[in-house]
Formats: sequence, structure tokens, C-alpha cells
Amino acid sequence: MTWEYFWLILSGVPLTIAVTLAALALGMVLGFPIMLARTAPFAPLRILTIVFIALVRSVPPVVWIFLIFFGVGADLVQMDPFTAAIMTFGLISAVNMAEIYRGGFIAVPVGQHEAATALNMSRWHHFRDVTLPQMFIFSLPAIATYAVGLLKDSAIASTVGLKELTFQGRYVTEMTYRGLEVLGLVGAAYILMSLPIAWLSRNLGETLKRRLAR
Amino acid sequence: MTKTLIKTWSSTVASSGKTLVSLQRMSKRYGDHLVLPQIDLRVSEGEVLAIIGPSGSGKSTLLRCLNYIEQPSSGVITVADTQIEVGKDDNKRRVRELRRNLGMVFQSFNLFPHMSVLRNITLPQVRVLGRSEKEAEDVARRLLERVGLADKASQYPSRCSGGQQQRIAIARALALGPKVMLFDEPTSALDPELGLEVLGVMRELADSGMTMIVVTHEMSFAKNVSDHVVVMADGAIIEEGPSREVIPNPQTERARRFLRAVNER
Amino acid sequence: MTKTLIKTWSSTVASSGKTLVSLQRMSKRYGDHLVLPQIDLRVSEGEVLAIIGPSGSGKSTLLRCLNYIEQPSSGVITVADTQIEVGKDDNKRRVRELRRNLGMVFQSFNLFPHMSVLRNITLPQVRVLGRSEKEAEDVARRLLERVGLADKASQYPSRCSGGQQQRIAIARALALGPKVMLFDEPTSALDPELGLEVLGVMRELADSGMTMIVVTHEMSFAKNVSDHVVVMADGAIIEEGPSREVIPNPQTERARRFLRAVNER
Amino acid sequence: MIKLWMGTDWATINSWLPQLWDGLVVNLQLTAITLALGVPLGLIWAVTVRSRVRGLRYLTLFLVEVGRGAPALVLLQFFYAGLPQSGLVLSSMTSAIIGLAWSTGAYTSEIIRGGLEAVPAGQGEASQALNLSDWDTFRYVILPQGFWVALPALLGFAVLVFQGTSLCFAIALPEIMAQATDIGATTFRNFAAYALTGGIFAAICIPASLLVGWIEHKVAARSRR
Amino acid sequence: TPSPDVKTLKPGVLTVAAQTYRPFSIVESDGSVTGVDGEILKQIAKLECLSIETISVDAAAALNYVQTGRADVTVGDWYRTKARSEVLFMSDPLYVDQMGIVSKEGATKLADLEGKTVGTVQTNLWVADLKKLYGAKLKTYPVLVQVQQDLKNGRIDAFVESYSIAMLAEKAGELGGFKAAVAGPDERVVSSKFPGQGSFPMNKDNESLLKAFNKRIAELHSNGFIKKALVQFGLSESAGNTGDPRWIE
Ligand SMILES: Nc1ncnc2c1ncn2[C@@H]1O[C@H](COP(=O)(O)OP(=O)(O)OP(=O)(O)O)[C@@H](O)[C@H]1O
Ligand SMILES: Nc1ncnc2c1ncn2[C@@H]1O[C@H](COP(=O)(O)OP(=O)(O)OP(=O)(O)O)[C@@H](O)[C@H]1O
Ligand SMILES: [Mg+2]
Ligand SMILES: [Mg+2]
Repeated sequence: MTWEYFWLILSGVPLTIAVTLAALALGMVLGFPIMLARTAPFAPLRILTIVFIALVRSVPPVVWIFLIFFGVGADLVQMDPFTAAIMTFGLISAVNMAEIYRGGFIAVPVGQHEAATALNMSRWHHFRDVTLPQMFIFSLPAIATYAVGLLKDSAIASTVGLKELTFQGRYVTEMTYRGLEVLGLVGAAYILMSLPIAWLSRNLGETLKRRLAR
Repeated sequence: MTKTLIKTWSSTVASSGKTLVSLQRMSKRYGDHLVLPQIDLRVSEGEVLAIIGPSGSGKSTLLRCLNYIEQPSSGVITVADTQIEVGKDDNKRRVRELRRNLGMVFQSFNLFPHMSVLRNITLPQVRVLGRSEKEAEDVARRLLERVGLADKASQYPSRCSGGQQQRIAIARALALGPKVMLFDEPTSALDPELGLEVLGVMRELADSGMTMIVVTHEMSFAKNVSDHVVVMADGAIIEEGPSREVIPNPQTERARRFLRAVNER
Repeated sequence: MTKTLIKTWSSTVASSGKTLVSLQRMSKRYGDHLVLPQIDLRVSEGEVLAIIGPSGSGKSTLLRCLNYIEQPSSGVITVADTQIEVGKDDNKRRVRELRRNLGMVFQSFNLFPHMSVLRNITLPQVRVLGRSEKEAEDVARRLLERVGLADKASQYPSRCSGGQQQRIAIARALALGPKVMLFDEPTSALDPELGLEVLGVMRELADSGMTMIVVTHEMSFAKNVSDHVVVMADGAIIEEGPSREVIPNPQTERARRFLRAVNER
Repeated sequence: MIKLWMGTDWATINSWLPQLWDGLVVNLQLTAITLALGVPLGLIWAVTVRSRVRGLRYLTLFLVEVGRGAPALVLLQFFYAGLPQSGLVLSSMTSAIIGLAWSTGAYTSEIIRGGLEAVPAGQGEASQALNLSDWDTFRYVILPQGFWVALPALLGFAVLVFQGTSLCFAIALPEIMAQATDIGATTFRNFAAYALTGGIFAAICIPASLLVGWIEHKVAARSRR
Repeated sequence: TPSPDVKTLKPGVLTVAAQTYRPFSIVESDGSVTGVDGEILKQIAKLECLSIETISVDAAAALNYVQTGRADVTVGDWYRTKARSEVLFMSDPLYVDQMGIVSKEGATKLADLEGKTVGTVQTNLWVADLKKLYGAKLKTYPVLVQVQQDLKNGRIDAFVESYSIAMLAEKAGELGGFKAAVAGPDERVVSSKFPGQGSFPMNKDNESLLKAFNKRIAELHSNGFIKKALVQFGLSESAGNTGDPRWIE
């Protein structure tokens, strides 16, 4: 494998990172209303959301990216592979974020809600000032863990022609017929990218636990 | 500002014997389980009432129903000028009106761990009373000084001892200027010396004329600080009267058994 | 079998004044933090020693180092015939030999929640002493009867009150026939009436001649049941002597302050 | 979307089902074998990652971090296409099993570790005080309690493993995605074929995850008991 | 002179969804397309005064691109079949491509491979027929590289591929000791009886483009451009004699 191919493979890295970050950001925003719907007192909405979450999680990402890219993309709006990848993984991470947020929500001790009630805070202030920040802090380690998973799943975007890391890896494999080195390089690149997030999630968990320890 | 503060701390110095809190036939059930069959209670302005009794007798439930943290099942609740008939006119607005006169302190402090001590005290003032940040901060600092923690303002709660946290919780409740303070075993999560700090603050508060309802296992506090005592067992008030009479010399067999247990430890 | 049981319950009735536990220059540090600078302690056969002192003074750490739940940093520990020099001959085998003579009861009971009450008591006997299931069960039932819980044998711990759980924990420890029982605030997670049940069992145990070291905040227990008392503060023993002398009349300023706090509650 | 379904009627779809079913059986077998190997591996790693032996600890940490850090696809291809260059030729099925079991072991070791760490410290201390040996403590006290904590997450992960087996089409294993691709290539109706495959996954995974949720609920109720 | 009223997705631009499938279609790293199909396509575009825009994708995705109107056309040795023609327009044939066998002993009959492990690429037309023939012994792969690697690794004994491709690979020394041969006709495998006719798949909504393409393909056949392209990429000139357009069932 020549240096030219080496750099060609690595040229996929920025797109891999971009898809991961954009999908994560989209998921973190969209996950929120989904979480609210998931915990809504109105039963039909809640059940619908549960089914929706189950559906999105049940179908493998590769099927989703085809459905969105060729389905929605063809009939409604034209989109490039990058947009489709972000929408697909944004959707998938949104439902996962919703569940992560819900876990964080449940982790807020009952006493916090009782105190906010006893202090006569309005529902909105109770939510915004007491529940939300703690929920978010409790969710952070899980979000970091999820981000690692998302980074790797983004490889699937190569199937609709996004020239990210895996796509470039496969291209070089086809050009050179050398699977082992290319695979090693691609794998190592993913691991190197995931290490900082994994490290962050471990340490974040510890720091936050200490911070919120009563 | 100073006016506000004085009001928050001792709005009821001039104890007058006027009834400030009353519960009439209040009951509470969880599903099939009738936890409080029917409670009648009356607390006068400036009075300190201690509620004692074995575990599970419904002391916490009583306090929590009184300020609607738990929805009571029936009865009439009156605090100062607000009277609520359970199930009739207990809409959100009325309940908030009721709570405005009630401050509450929990066994487990329940400070907001993600806010500094100062913010814990100013935030509710800003949100609930609509005070300016500046004004709220002045009130908070004055109260922190009263509970002996002026230097902790910028710390986070987790950096404070349990006794300090509980004193901060008291300051937080007082900052909203309640007419009545409710305490649910405020010292039982604390070890003796730290508990003493908290009891000291409570005693001072009582002396300043605050109306207080205190669920407690601290007999010397009940005996020396409270005016009246209520003994509960199995969701009912089995004995009540002036603390100095009831505690050393209970009349019912059940109350006698409980008090013996407490004193023999 | 009956022989076994009698041994587990009162192997040391004939109190002789012989030293059973001794700590020499034992210290414990967590990283930079020296929690116990240097402790010397001696407990005779049949003696009941109470350890009191404010929170964080190192009482639990002392007990936990004594039976190696926490690795001490230096010193010499002697229990009955086993002498261990910390860092020298404290290998696994020796530590297990040391623990064989020590039973421990925790503040939070620490029963195994996934086993029935009976299994909680039989399992350690079978695994540690190699008793047969049959023999272990006989011992367990006898002990459950002694602590007044014969009818709870087949229940799960979570179906028992705190006081019952603690009595089960005591039975579990006794079933292994220790020479010395260690108690770390055995009643402070319990409310008064339930605590009394546990104190009753402990008092009986003391009367039967068991050697005991009890960390406690229960002053009437310390005063009436224990023979000696040790007052700790900041990792050091600041005062010690016969309970009936030290508790009503401490000599050091620090001990006086602590005892006042305890009594004033 | 309409365009992509164009002309795909029920009869056509019906004619695909036997082929997709053949593929699905492969996915299910692979899931079962992967879990049967991966979960015990995860249990072992959960223990060795906390070992006092430094070498063992670092080796485990390495295996776990690679297993979690590399996309499953890369692991699969490593065993399938990479190892032959060093002279070791594994069949598709063997490569799939090894690759997925590694990834499963890595993830479940973290899940199980979490479960074990959730057991209150007091349980271990009580065992020590009762003089139980380390092994007895683990086997009778920590593991049974940690297991219940970890169970819902493990079951949830099992559903993910099932979905993950669809990646094995990349190493020439005739599982359901490979079958769908075949159908798509012969008929040019790959959108319909993939959508149908997605439907099959949903039909299996939705009930499965609802079941997992229900078990989670039961386990939570049990721990409150 | 461009054909009148020929329409493309973007006016003046021919959008191509392209995969790399040597020697028929090769996407260069600068994004331009070449190979036999690529060269023909570029010539057609030139004649129609269209510029080319390439989208580089997978084989499966390439079809969807065309089908959903995201690309005008795709390239890469796509055989004209009945089933495919129901979904997309297929242009008139460009060349014929025979079924080939790669094996140690240079087998020429599909029947000779029975009982052996045989590989082939998923998108090939004969996959369904071969499945019936070889059952579980047939292994299908996403890309050709993997087939070749597995042949060398010994996971498969032989593979079935377009003869042109196989022959080229042998020439390039990529087959190790294995030999490529044309697969003789076999009753059970349609593709062995009729060589596949390679063509351009196009969207069904755009008949004008099909017409324009067919017209240009006829021109390029008659002026010898197609044969030149075949030779340029190492194939035999005779492959340019396609015969009449027909559908494989
Ligand atoms: N949310 C609930 N659902 C069902 N039963 C409840 C609930 N909360 C309390 N109870 C029951 O109500 C009874 C009274 O409980 P409460 O907490 O008021 O007792 P308490 O006197 O405060 O006891 P303690 O001294 O232990 O705090 C108990 O039997 C308890 O089991
Ligand atoms: N694992 C640990 N790491 C670091 N410091 C510790 C640890 N455990 C205890 N300490 C410190 O050791 C000191 C003594 O703690 P210890 O629990 O022995 O006190 P105690 O007398 O039992 O208090 P309490 O009455 O609250 O139980 C405290 O300052 C505590 O912060
Ligand atoms: Mg209570
Ligand atoms: Mg302690």
C-alpha cells in the first residue's frame, strides 16, 4: 500500500467525524421532545411513541438509510448522501437519546421533586431549574458511550456513496487487493477516534458522580 | 430589603393564640390502604408543635398532605387565610396559595446539588416571589449569616457536612417568608454534634416566634422547645397536650410503650 | 450439635480477665490522609467495650482494620491466639485465621437479600466451617429462636423489619462461633422501638459473657451495658476508662463537648 | 417511495419469502451461538479486568477496548479476509462467530461489570467478615445479585446482536441481508427487498424489546421487594 | 448535433451513478468515469453535447439512483433481462459478455463444478440459477476482490464470473495458478445458453433519453467505436457483435 492510498483512506476521516457529530447533535435535540412524548400522561401519545421508538430501534440502520435516501429523498426532497446519513443517524440517535434522557430523568431523586414542590416552584421552573440540569448530567456518560457506537455505525453511510472512512477503505481494497493492511488501518482509525470519547465517558462518569454526591 | 428580611425571619413574633393551621377530618389512603383514617389538628400562631410516634404511624404522611406534596383523600385544610376543601376547591392556584405560607425541611435535606449554596436560596425567591436577583441575594446572605454559614455561599452542597446542608435547607425555606415551618425529622440523618447545630437553629427560630410543626425523635427537643406534642400511632393521634405534661407522663398504654423505648436507648 | 451451639453462644462465659484482643500502634492511612495515626487498645475476655465519638473520628475504620475488611497500614493485631504484624505476615491464610474469632455486625445489616433468612445463616457455616447442611440448619434455628425470630426462617430479609434484620445479622455472625463480636452502630439505622429489640439481644449476649466491641451513639447502652468506654476524636483515643466513670464525667474538653451534644438531643 | 414499490405485488413478495426465511434461520443460529460464547466471555472479562495481576488486567482492557472500539464489520472482515494473509483460513460462519463473539464479549463485560459494581459494597464486606473465601463471595453473594441487575441490559444487547448479524452479508454468509441483496440484484427491486427485510426485523425485534422492557420492570420490582 | 428534445435531470448534464467494475466501469479517484461502458457513455455525451456528472456508489445503490430519478443512467455491465426491464429501461446492447468459469483445471462445464464450493458476485444474473444447481455450496460475495481472495485462500474451489473479467484477471496474473474458461451451455442455467447483453439501465420516465441513447449506440456500433473501446480495455473485438436485442427471462 502506497502513501497515496494511505492518505486516501484517511481522507475519509473528516466525513466520518462530521456525520457522527451532526447526527449526535440532531439526536440530542430531537431526543428531547420524543422523551417528553414517551413520558406524556396522555396514554395514546405515550403508546404511539413507545411503538415508534421500538420500530426505529428494531430495523437495522442499513435498511433505514436506504428508506430515507431513496424513499423520502426521492419523493419529497432531493438529498445528497451526507444529508441522508445525518437524517438517518439523527433519527436513530434521537430515539436512543430519548431513552437515555428518560434514564437520566428517572435518576433524579424523588426528594428533588418534593423540594421543588414544597418551595412552590411552578411546573415549568421546577422542570427547567431542577429536573432538566440534573437529568442532563446523569445522562452524559450514556451519551458519550452512545457517541462511540454512532461513530462506528456511520460506516453504513458508505452504502449510499458517502466517501467516509469505510468507503475509502473499500475503494482502496478494490484497487489494491490487499485486505489486511487496509482493514488494520481502517480499524485502527476507528479505535483511535473512539478512545478519547471512551476515556471521556469513563472520567466524566466519575467526576459527575463525585459532583452530585450528597 | 431589611423589612423583607425581618418579615421572613420573624413575621409572627407577636404570638396571639390565633389559629394558623387547622386540619379537619383529613384522611389519606393509598389504594386500599387507609394510612390516615381521620385527623383533626389545630396549631396557633407562634406555637411549636412536635409530632412523635413509631415508624410508619403516618407522621410524614400528615405533613406531606398538609402542604399537598401528597394529595390528601378528604378533609378541610386551613393555613392562615387559605382554606381548601379536599377534592372541591384544590385547584393548582389554590394549592400554590396554600403552600405560600408553608416552608418545609426534609430529613434528607434535598438541596439542589447542581447549584451553589447561594443559588439554592436565591432561585426560589426569584422564581416564586419574583424578587430581583439583587434583592434575593441580600436576603440569602442575611439568612446564611443567621444559620452561621455566611462563608459557604459559593460552595456546592456536596462540599458541606450534613448539618450544614440542613441549615442551608432551613435558610432556603425561610427565604420565601412562610408563616409556618414544617420539619420532617430534620436531624435523624445527622450524627449527634451535627444534629445539635440544626437543633440550635430551630430553637432560635422557635424563640423568634415562628410557628412550627416538627416531626422528630429528639425527645429533649420535644420536651424543651415544643409547646405542644402530638403522639401518633397507626395513622391516628392517640394522645396530645402540652409537651411538658405528655412526654414525662403519657396516659395511654401505647404512648407509654413508645416513650419508654425512646428514653431507654 | 448442642455442644456446638452452646459454644457459639457463650464460649467465654467464664470471664477471666485474660487479654483477647489487642491493637499495638495500629495506624491507617488513605493515600495522604492519615485517618488513624496510632491506636493502642486492649480488650479482655468477657469484656464489653463501647467506642463513642463524633462522626469521622475513625470508629468504623478502627473496627474494619481490626478484622482486615480494610487493610491497616501498620501495627500489630492480636486476637486470641492469632497475632499478625501488618505488612509482614498478613497473608490470606493468616487473615482468615484472625477473622475466624471475630464476628461483625454492620449498621446497614448487610443480609444477603437473595437468600432466605435461614440460608443467610446456614451458608457461611457450610462454606466456612464445613458443617453439614443439617447441622448448620440446627444451629441456625436455635439461634433464630434465641433472637426471637424462629418464625422468620423461611422469609426473605426484605420482608423483615430493620430490627428483625439486625437480629438476624447477629444470629448469622454468632453461628460461626466467634470469640469476639464487633458491632458498628448496630441500631442507628433503626427507629427507637425497633432499636430496642436489637439492644435487648445485645444486652443478653453481653450477659452471657461474650466479648464485645460496640461502636455506638446509644448512651444508655454504653453506660449500662458496657464495662469500658473509649472516646475517639480525629483518629485518636482521647479518653478511656470504666463506662460508669467516663460517661457521666469526662475529663477532656473534647469528650465533654461531644457527650453534651449527645445528651442534649 | 411509491416509485420504488412500483409493480411489487403480493405474489412477488410471497415468492421471496422462502429465500428470506433461509437467510433468517442463519441469523437466528448465529445469534444463539454468538450469545452462548460471548456472554460467558464477557463474564470472564468482567472479572479479569479488575484483576490484581497487571498483565491480565491490561490484556483484558486491550481486548475489551478493541472489541468495542472497532466496528463489528471490521472485526468480521479481520477474521475472514485478514487472517488468511497470515495463513489461517476460517469459514464464513467461523469468522462470523469469532468476530461477533469478541464484540459481544467486550460489550457484555462492561454490562456485567456494571451489574457487579451495583451490588452494594456492604455485601462484599459482610462476606469478608463472615470469612467467606473470595470465590464463595463471588459465587454466592456478588454474582447472583449482580446478575439480576445486568439481566435487562444483557437481554437488550441480545436484540442488538441479532440485528448485528445482518452485517455478516459482507463476509459471504448467506444471511437475510445477503438474500435481500440477491433478490434486489435479480429483480432490480432492492428497495422493496430491503423494506421487507426491515419489516421482518421489526416483527421480531419489537416484540422482543417489549418483552425485555417487561422483564426489566419485573426485575426492578424484584429488587424493591 | 444533439438529438432534439432529449431531456436529462439537469439540463445539459448527464448524471451517472457509477460503481467500479473493471474493466467495464472504473471510477477514477478524481471522480471521472472510464472503462468500456464509461468510454461509450462519454462518447454519447459528447455527441449529445452533454457534460457528465458522476456519483460514485455501490451497485445496489446505483440502481436505486436511476430508479428514483436521482441519476439519468448507470454503468457496469448490466445485462438485459425481462425482470429488470419491468423496473428500468435497458438500452440496446453494447456488447455481449459470456459466462466464464475460473478453476484449477480449467473446467468448461458448469456441471463439472457440482459438489465443489463455488463462488460468485451477488449482483450477477445467474445467481438464482446457480443456487438451484449447487445449493448450499454456492457462496455469494458483494465484490469480486473477495471472490478472488477466497479462491486463493482455498475457501472456494472455483468461481463463476463474466468471461471477459475472468480472462483479464488471468492475464494480469491475479488468478494465481487458476484458469479462466468460457462456460459451455447448460440447460439449467439460462445465462450459459445466451451470453448476456451489456446495456445502460435508465429511468422509465425518460423515454427521450432511451431513444437518444439507442440512436447513438447504433452509430457507435457501425463506426467501430465500441469495438475500439473493447480492445482498449483488453477485451476481444468480437464481443461487439451483439446480435439483435433480446431479453433473458
Ligand atoms: N407512596 C406510598 N404508597 C403506599 N403506602 C405508603 C406510601 N407512603 C407511605 N405509605 C405507608 O403509609 C404509612 C405511614 O407512612 P409514613 O411515612 O407517614 O410514616 P412515618 O410516621 O413518617 O414513619 P417514619 O418515622 O419511619 O418516617 C406506612 O404504613 C407506609 O407504608
Ligand atoms: N475509603 C476511604 N477513603 C478515604 N477516606 C476515608 C475512607 N473511609 C473513611 N475515610 C475517612 O476516614 C475518616 C474516619 O472515617 P470513619 O468512617 O472511620 O469514621 P466514624 O467514626 O465511623 O464516623 P461515623 O460516626 O460517621 O460512622 C473520615 O475522615 C473519613 O472521611
Ligand atoms: Mg417519616
Ligand atoms: Mg462509622
